[in-house]
Amino acid sequence: SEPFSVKLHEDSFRGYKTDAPSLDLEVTKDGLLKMYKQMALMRRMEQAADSLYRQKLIRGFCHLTIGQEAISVGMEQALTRQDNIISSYRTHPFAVLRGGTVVSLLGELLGRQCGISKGKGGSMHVFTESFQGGHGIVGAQVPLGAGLAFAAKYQEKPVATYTMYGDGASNQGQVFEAFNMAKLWNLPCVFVCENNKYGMGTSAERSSSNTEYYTRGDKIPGIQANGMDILAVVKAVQHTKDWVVSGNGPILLEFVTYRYGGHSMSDPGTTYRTREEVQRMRSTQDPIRGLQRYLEEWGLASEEELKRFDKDAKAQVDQAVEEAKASPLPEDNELWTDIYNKGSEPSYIRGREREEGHHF
Amino acid sequence: SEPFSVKLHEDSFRGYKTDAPSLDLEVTKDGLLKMYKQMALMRRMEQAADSLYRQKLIRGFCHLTIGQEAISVGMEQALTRQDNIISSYRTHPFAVLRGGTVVSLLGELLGRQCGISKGKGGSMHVFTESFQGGHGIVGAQVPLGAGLAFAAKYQEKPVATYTMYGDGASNQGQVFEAFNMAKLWNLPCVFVCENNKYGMGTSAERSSSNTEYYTRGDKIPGIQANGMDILAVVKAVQHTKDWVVSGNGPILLEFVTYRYGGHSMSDPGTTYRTREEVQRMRSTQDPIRGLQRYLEEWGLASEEELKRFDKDAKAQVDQAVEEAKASPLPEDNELWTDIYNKGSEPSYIRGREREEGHHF
Amino acid sequence: QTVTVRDALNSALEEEMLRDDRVFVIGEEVARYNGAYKVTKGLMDKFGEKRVVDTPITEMGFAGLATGAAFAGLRPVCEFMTFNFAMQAIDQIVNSAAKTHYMSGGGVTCPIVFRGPNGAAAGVAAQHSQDYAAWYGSIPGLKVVSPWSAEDCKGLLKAAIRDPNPVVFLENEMMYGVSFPMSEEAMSDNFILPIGKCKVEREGSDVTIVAHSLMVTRSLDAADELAKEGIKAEVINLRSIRPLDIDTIKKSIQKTNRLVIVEGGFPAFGVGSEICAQVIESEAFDYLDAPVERVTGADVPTPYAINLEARAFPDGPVIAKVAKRALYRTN
Amino acid sequence: QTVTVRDALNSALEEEMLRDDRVFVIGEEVARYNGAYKVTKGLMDKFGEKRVVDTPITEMGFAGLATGAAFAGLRPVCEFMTFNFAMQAIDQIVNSAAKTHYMSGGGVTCPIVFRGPNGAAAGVAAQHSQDYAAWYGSIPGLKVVSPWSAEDCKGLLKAAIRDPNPVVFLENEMMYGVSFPMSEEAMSDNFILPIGKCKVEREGSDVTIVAHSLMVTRSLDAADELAKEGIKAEVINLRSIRPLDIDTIKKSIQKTNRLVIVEGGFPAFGVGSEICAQVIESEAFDYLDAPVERVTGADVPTPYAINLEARAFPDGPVIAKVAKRALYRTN
Ligand SMILES: Cc1ncc(C[n+]2csc(CCOP(=O)(O)OP(=O)(O)O)c2C)c(N)n1
Ligand SMILES: Cc1ncc(C[n+]2csc(CCOP(=O)(O)OP(=O)(O)O)c2C)c(N)n1
Ligand SMILES: [Mg+2]
Ligand SMILES: [Mg+2]
Repeated sequence: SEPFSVKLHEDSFRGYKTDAPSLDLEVTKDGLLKMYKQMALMRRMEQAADSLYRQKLIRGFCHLTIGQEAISVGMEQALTRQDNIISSYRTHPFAVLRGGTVVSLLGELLGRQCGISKGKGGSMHVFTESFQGGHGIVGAQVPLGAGLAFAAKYQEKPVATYTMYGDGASNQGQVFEAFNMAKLWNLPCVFVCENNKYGMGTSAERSSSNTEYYTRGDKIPGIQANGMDILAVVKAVQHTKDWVVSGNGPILLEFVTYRYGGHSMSDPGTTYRTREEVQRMRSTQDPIRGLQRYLEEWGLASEEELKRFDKDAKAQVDQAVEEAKASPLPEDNELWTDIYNKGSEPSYIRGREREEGHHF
Repeated sequence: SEPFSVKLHEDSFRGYKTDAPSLDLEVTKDGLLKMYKQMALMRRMEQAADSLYRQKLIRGFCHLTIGQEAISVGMEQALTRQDNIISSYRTHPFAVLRGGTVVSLLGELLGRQCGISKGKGGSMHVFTESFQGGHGIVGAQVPLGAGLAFAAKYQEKPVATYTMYGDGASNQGQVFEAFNMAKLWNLPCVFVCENNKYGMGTSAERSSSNTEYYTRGDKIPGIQANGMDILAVVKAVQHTKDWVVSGNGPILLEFVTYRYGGHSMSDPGTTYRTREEVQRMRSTQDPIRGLQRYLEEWGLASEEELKRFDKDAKAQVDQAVEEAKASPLPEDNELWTDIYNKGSEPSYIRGREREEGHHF
Repeated sequence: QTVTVRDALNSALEEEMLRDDRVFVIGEEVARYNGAYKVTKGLMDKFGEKRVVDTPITEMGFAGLATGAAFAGLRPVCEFMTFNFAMQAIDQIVNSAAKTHYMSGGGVTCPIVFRGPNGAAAGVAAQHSQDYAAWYGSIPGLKVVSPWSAEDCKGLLKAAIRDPNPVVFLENEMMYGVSFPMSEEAMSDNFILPIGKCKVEREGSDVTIVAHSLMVTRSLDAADELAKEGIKAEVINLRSIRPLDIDTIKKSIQKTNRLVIVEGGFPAFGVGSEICAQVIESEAFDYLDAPVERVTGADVPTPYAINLEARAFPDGPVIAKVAKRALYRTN
Repeated sequence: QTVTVRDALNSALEEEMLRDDRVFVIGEEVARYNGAYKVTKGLMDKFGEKRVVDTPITEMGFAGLATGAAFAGLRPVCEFMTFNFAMQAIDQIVNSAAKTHYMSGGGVTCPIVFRGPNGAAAGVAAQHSQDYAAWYGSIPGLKVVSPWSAEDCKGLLKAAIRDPNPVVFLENEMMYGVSFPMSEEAMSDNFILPIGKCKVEREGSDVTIVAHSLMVTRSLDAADELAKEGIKAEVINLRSIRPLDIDTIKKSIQKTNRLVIVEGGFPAFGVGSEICAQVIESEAFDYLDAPVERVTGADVPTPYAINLEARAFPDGPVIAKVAKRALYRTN
């Protein structure tokens, strides 16, 4: 469909040591509808995960992105599969959008053969060719991301690496170490802080002496963008990709966003913030409803059409749940594989006692 | 002797998010002479260490402070023994000035009983009641120092903690972690960067994307001071102590200084910088000669008197060398003690094989 | 009276904080959130935010800060949300906390407790499941405790807090909710267990099973199973990893002539390896009627899928099987 | 032809960098300074600063960066100035490098070498002297190499660089300057030694001495001393810590019936403990005519003073003494 220009809300961006992106964005009807559908699908998928967890079919930790969908979907819209994204453990949508499927994602949460990591990684550890995980140690993914950018520069690939972390993670020392190396070596890395206001039960103000995360790169410029408005996300990503691919070195990008649910499934999410706060964010800032308003305002889709998309998403997820559930558990033999690369294993891996184990 | 006011050089300080200290400093003749003598003594002591190392009487690593004496001596002048100083491995003068003796310091380098750590720590690990070491892992002392400040605040003691690190160390993530906690919790901590331009063979520009170390605390204000002018050091320390003790929270203090020698004894120190650079610093910036110029200008001491102080320092160090050399090696039994606090040891500590070891 | 492991830990903290105002708790989510696993529940309300300190997510930083505070005479209890995250801080624990007393010739003292859950929880996969007992256990200057029961937790945590040395205190998330009977004595304010002593949890004459933490439960399960076949297993709860109470183990071997060591960590260079070596190089060697057996976590990164995970950690049946092998009772 | 360990390492790096332009070296002072211990000497001149990268002092950061680069298909050789400093980065080595292949179901591959001197050098005291062989050796997903001779260094470093898995390569500062004869074959560009195999450095029939790294030298010293008394010691150079070549050790025990394990690390939960346990739980148990003996670093933080330091690490005489004890030849 035809591209057309829209004007973003004037509060969409702030800049630090650089100009904020312009408020003009080129969009297409198809692109907008696609993003709507993707956000609807991601939310449904996360809701399904929520309910599978409550049915005790998902184990351990499970961190949902409900409320933050504009970020993954908007980023995917603005990037190519050659670009890299790496993040922590709140990453289900990235894996699906960048090469996975809802079935493979839910299958992973269920620990099944069809899982995107063959059931070996679980909720926190999902990967695709263009989404490098999926990491459980807060902050550790940031130097890893700088390394992806280092490799891209080394290999002279004109791609951007988006290295993501939370407001809580932003205080980890290795984040600053990565900033420093990226700036020294002019790496094509966008450091993305998903500021959803809390790291577990700790509000940003209590964890971070500076809560303007886009200004924490010292000599690295930064952009703050409204992470609840998917168009602002798209624009900010286009802008920062352009920045790093043009050889300007690293840049910081803070998305101001909000998680509706608890930190993980064991956290009700209401002891350290008020229910009113959550309710207010849901009703005034929701990224899906926000895009709906744009679509309706611009006459690109009617409420009924959008409802139908929602229904389609639900149906797709429901079916994916069934497919994933139907997938068997991994074969027992999978205990021993993928520890070392095929063909390079030690001759023997020991099990729980000397007679258990596996010979290669 | 009578206090009088002097005016510091106008380039002595720079401020970040705070005013630079005023250029007025109150001094006394006695105070100035004392600092002269201490700097002379420290330099002689380090020169003695250098020669003992060359005689193979000192083993392993030995990091000298020659060229940087204004910092330790100036800090000691401006602080009390209740204040804390903690630093890394280039710290011989602190240990002597804050409770140790030249004999105990040299004895430690020689690994003797009279050593300040009983010969167990060596050059990098020297401690006194008011100097908390003496740490070998670059950067690790910075959170430790924040902890000393935390304890002072917890115990409501009106003291300052000076937490020191180098230009190279400044890029360690835990330095930023400590900054963040100190700012969040308003700790009475002065973070001191001894910027001597190099971390081993790496110049500041190659290690640090921002070489204005006093500006790297984000929301923490900072002061830069000329670390080659002992009067600027004294003033900067008075100013920052006052700042933290008055409850203003942490502050950064960068001393711009220079090491004349190599990083450690195995580094000639001339492969990554020119001989001319070193020579120029020695001849134009030397802190001892700088204080000498003040003293002569103000008519407080003649060249002959100062020469006599130098000779006294030499004599004192020569004698300390003899005393330290005369001290025996630790008793073999010291292998087992001071691992755990007396009375709380395990019943047995194993040696190299099952029949070696020690019963408590 | 029964008490959960969680509550026992909580009482130990509360009692020691009441007893000594130098004791404070520091870590992620310990204060307002009441602890990620609620071990510190209520402490902030009782002692205020001065003594129960929420930190940013900066393990290396706050472990170092707590260590510095210990140098200055406070008695920090530094909580790691899990010991997996303490790996980021391990340099501070080993190089700053454990070694400084020695390096300073006894001048600097470091009375600190590093505590938190260690080893695998259920379904948390490879990065959140490691057991660090052997790593910390190898470090001179540290004491390392791995309690099992509520009594262990109460008595050993109090001992750890009072100890003038750095102590690594390895809890287990899967034990937090488990209840144990507690004696009158163990309920008292002054109940202290000595660090460095095992406890024989079940007496037996046929085979000695040594375990720590959650694996004591699994070993008792095995002992129950063995009892059905008339085999009397002695189950020893190690309690302390460093020092290691090898004497109690050797005494048991003199009686049973068989040793099975059970742990939840990786097999190589583990707790079982060390106990085996110490037994072998001692006079107990002569009492052994069968090779020492080790039952451990499998030598694999912890898998997420439930069936694979089950095969990655010891359970009653595998322990019983190995114990029978040590008795030459395999089929 | 004799070659120093340092030069052997240097050639291995140079040859692999010539062979594969994905290989690059990263670490502190590796480029312009030519390496703190000159292992990377000349590489920057030959390959430029793109492929020989000086880092700031940020171990966790550059180890993570190198790991990320490996995820992206490069083949980083990440130098730690010493492995003591790698403790700050150990989370990246263990949780990011070693476990990601498994956690991703084989999707992510991490071909990286972490190398640098391990264990004690002379006179560097407690914080700079630790031996990490057992720690890394316990981690599934890693391979861990601890070479001794110039030939080991050349062949194993090349193998490590070509290995598709993360490899921890533990050098020893005191060996860098030591010269060894090198065969024509070992001098060639394509000389690769298999990771996971021991080498019998000296054959003997009376007692087996197993050692790694510098301790191979000390064990050969002991063997010389023993030979004077007519005792023929077989000395096995372990070369690889993970996988551990237990078969070669067992074969030797079948001949000698006696085992002494020598290492420079702390005794508890060490390399010796694991070898002892694996021997005991195998059929080799039956061949042993004496308890397995471990000679290790003393269980103390490394002291600075020369006399204390000497008593903290194994030397020829103590190894010989223990070997004789294993032969019941003690006075
Ligand atoms: C090193 C480390 N410390 C602690 C944790 C436990 N933890 C997991 S998520 C989390 C909060 C992170 O908050 P933030 O970075 O804001 O991300 P968000 O969950 O809000 O997306 C914590 C403390 C961990 N996984 N790793
Ligand atoms: C964590 C760690 N990494 C590396 C080293 C090795 N090292 C010792 S001193 C040093 C340079 C430090 O430079 P700087 O902080 O500027 O202090 P300076 O030596 O100039 O006083 C290095 C790399 C170490 N001791 N610890
Ligand atoms: Mg957050
Ligand atoms: Mg420096």
